[in-house]
Amino acid sequence: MFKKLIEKGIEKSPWLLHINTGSCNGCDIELVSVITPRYDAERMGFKLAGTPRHADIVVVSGPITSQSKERLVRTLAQVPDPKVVVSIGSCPRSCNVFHGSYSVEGPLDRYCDVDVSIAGCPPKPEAIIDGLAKAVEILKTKRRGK
Amino acid sequence: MKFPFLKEAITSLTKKPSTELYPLVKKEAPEGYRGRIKFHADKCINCGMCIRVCAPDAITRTIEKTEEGDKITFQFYLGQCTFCQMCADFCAKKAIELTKDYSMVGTDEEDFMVRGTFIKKLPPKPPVPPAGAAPAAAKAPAAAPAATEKPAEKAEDKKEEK
Amino acid sequence: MNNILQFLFYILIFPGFAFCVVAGLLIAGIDRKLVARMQKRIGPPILQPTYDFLKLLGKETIIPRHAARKVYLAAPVVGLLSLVTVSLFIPIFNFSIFDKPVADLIVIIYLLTIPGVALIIGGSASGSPYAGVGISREMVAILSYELPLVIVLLTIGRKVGMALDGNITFSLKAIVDYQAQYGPMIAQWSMIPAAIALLLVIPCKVGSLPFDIAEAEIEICEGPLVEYSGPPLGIFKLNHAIKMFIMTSLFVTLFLSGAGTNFVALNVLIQFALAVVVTFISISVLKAITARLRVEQTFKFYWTYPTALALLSLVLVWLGL
Amino acid sequence: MTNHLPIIAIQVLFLGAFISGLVGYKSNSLRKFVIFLATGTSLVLTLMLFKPVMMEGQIISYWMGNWVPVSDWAIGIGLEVDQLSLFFGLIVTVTVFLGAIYSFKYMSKDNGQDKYYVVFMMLAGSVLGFVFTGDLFNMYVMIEIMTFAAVGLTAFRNHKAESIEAAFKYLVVGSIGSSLILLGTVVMYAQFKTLNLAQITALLNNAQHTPVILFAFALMIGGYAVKAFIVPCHVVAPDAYAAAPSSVSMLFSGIVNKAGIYGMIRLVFVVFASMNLPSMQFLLVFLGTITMFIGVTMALAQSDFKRLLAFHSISQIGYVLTAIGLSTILGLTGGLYHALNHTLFKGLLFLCAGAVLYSTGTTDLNKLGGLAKKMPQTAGLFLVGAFAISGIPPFNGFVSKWLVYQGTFAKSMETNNPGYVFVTIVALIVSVMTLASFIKVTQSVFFGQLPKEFENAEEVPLSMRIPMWILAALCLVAGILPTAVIDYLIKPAVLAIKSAGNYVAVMMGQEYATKIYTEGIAIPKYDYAMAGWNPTSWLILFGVLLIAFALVALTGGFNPRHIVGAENNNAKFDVFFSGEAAEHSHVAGNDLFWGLKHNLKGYFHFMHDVHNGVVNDYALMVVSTTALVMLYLFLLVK
Repeated sequence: MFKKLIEKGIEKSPWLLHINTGSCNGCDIELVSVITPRYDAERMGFKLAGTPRHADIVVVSGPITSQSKERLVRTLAQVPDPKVVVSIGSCPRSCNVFHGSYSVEGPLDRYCDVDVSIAGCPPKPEAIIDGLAKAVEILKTKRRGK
Repeated sequence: MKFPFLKEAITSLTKKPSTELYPLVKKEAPEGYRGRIKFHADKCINCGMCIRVCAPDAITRTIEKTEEGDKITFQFYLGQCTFCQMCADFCAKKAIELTKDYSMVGTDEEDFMVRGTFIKKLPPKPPVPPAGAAPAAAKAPAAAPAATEKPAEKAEDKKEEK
Repeated sequence: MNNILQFLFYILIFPGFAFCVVAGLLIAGIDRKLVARMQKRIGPPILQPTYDFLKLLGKETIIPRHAARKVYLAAPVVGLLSLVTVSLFIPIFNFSIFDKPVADLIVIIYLLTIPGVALIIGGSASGSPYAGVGISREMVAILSYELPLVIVLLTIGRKVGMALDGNITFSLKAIVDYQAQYGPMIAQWSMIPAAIALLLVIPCKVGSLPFDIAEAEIEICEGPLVEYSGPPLGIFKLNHAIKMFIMTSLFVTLFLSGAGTNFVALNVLIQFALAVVVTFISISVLKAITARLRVEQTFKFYWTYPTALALLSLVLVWLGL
Repeated sequence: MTNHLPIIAIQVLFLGAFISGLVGYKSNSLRKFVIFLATGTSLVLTLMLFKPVMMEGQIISYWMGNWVPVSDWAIGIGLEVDQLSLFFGLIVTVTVFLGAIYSFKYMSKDNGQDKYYVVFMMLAGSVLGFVFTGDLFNMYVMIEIMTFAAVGLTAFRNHKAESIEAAFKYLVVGSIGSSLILLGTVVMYAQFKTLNLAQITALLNNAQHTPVILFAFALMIGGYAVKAFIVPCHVVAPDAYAAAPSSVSMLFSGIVNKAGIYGMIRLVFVVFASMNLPSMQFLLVFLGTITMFIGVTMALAQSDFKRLLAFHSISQIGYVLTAIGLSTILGLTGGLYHALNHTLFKGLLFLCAGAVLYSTGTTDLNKLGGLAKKMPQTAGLFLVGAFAISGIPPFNGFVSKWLVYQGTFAKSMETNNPGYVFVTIVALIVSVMTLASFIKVTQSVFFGQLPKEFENAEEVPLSMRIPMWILAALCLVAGILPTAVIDYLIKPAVLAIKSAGNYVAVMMGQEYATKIYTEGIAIPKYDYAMAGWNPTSWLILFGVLLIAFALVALTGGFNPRHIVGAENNNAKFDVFFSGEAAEHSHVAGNDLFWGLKHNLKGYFHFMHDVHNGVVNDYALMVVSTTALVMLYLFLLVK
């Protein structure tokens, strides 16, 4: 029963950590708009956490610039299990227009397993909500698999 | 001390919230939204203009030689796309369309691929020229649409991911 | 044996641990919902804090390399224990588990500092520089609100003491008896400034928005909580929720109490309902309409407006009004 | 037999000084043995006095050389141990015993240890003599020995410039204090032709407070204010406390300023019997309130561990003085309780500071950090001390502070004087500020990141930890058994303060006393009972809750599987620093609380200017304080 309760909790209260790895801020703004009154992701329990230690879902935006690579890897390591990595926008998926640049070391899946990707440049808030919902499902299966 | 939003906060308590219940109530994207790419392989003439204008190199083209002709596959990788609509704008045949479908969520690369395949028939071998060259030249344009008819049927099996 | 069982019931179920947890999580949920509604949002379900807590129980606990392990893990539990202990001492109308007075207002105030201190010590033990900034802010916040809080309590002590036997009293039971006799404390106009001052103290005490300088998640990554994860973090969040309930419940006991009804359950319900109202007035509204203050602004605010209000009340009471 | 115990207890200490000086330079262990034996014997002897004095209510008088009073006129030097004396005597012997044990290892890195122990024992013996004596001039002699021993110990680590400087300041200001006391004693002798405290008490009981007596009184208050480091005579204390070895700082805060407080109590309550005058009460409460406030705010601004503790000593003495200034039973109980507690927790804290100094070689808050990993026991003990001094239940500081608040507020209800409410408010705020500055120490010494240079720091040896453990245990005991402490220690002492007649009767004989106190010797009533705070039941609650928590933990609430250790070299266990590599990024002590300092910067600048380190100014402060007290007494005390 205890396990079921915890699963319920995990389903209902995923906390996000947003890492910007050199994004143009388009995706960041869309992500923030998800918690505005219009979309209000808090009604599904989403909350932006301030530190990786509190997070369940890591949302990465931006191509991984060489400056941010090290920080990204370290921060990702600091998130407690179970965790899900969500890439938001085209940049972490493939570096988008920046690919091939001398200062970009993406894409993200070089450094960790990306569980869910949300495409769009930037994705619409609705798409982000869809992606996060999918991430929660994966989070649940990860918790069960443990 | 001023609390400029006190009144608004209290009055909002009794009003309906302005939140959209997105996952429950589906929502249409606004007119002109540039979402998931739809590729009409039947219209494509393999001019390659889209590839040339694509800034992030999201469009790849593979050409296989088959007996029937060149089997050409256009692949749009949504994970690399900026959704700038350049390709659609530059497409002379309007074979590329950016739909209003915004929900592009996937767990692996395949979820973000939009592909379209068509076979570009080799130009028919010039038959033994009949009496005059002029009628043959006049016939060829007429045959060309007929030649593209066939691959269009084959293009039905192009992958159209949701 | 029967006594011990009764005692255990008090501690573990009502009005101790279980009741506190349920009431605290409910109040925290209601608060979040109210704030959301005031911002024209739908807001999380009322059970959201419960879900958060359950989730955190299932997460991994990471102890950073620089942390002092034992203190780091013990701090949240100590904070929770002191809060549960406080809940035993607060009478709910005429219901109190002790016949004799065991602890008075000053004891409660000191016990209520322990969760703050536990947060500080825990954050400090985590070894993070963000926590260092956070604990300094938390400590300045404690320093800020303690002055008006103390004056408010002295005012109440004076008021009740003068009415009962001319002697000083900080006994909560005496305060409730006084209110049963003369009507709720807030009905006396000389106490209204003190009540307002206490209402202003509550948000800082529970660390809610205009004064949540210590746990500013944007600037300093939640301050003392920056390194906490999993169950200890869950217990800190629980502490936060329980503190909300206990502070508002204390306000109800100090200012809105009275004889109550003959049924304990009904009394508890009334107390809870009043606590929700107090939460709404003092926590939710402020949270919905204000932005975070800086630490020195908080300090200045508390040592001016609420202190002045509390002093006004004290002077009025001293003049016998 | 019991009559001889006090003098033996004193002499054992002085003998210890003498013998350790004689044999000490030969062998380390022999010297340690002598010191241990002397301090231990002294402790046992004072403990043996506990039963007859505290429990049976005897007052022990002893005439040196059997020079008993002749025809009601005291000529010899007398020792008189009443409950108040024994209360302070116990504080002294316990502190000295623990300090001596601590010194064995702590001082082992210094040279000249034989001299150290001589002066150490002189200090101990003089304070014990001071509290046991019944003779005004003897009081002066003892406090003079104490001052010079303290100066010598302050300068003990004379390879450091600060030590010499501090000792010089202490010498100057301390000598001024001693001279004031001496002058007061001389004037008293000129008036009464006797030096026996009991007889002066008796003679003063019927005499008018003539200007000469007030003059002497003011001089003595000024002198003892210097000895107790009461603001504004406190200025040398921080330097001295910080420069002296920690075992000596513990003695300073544990017994040296207690001696000043004892002198004050003895004078204002017993000898001059002046404390039923509201103006005297006001004087002491006023001095106490500014002492505690200025002490704690100065402590907030310090960046040296021991200086900070020194300012806290001043602040806590302010509590004691405020509480005894109330002159009610409740106030006296609170004051004496706090004096006891102050010895316990401040001793513990100074020993912790010593332990930090011993293993790292510095007490600078801006340099230290993260020592909890290297010195877990010291860190834990320090937390006990810090919580105790900040008044966090269930430690002892809470009980006594609570009594002080109750006392001041009850006084305001009694006298209808709003000023006392102000004192209550200040006392509570000071308590929070105390907590704040100890949070600062905790953060900057024991928690946070460990600087590279202290990576090899080690836990201090066992013989240094034992006194700390004992003090911590006493802190807890005094916190959870306040009723017992009050019944057996505080209550008799409070009654002794209140019954000057008894004091006279024992020393000078019952007949003499009845002759003087014609309307009968007043028998004080102890009308206070701990009601609002019952820590034992509270502790039971705490225990039950703890067990409940353990059960939850066992059944899987905190699954231990999830608690991951931090030993390997994984980035996961780095401190989160926004993704940066965890370089040394410890928030130093000076940077904490800028929000507070920023708002009160006018006050802090003023305080900074006042504590300028110029000895001339300090001497001026002491003298002008005495002058002001004198003026006050002349104008207001009738």
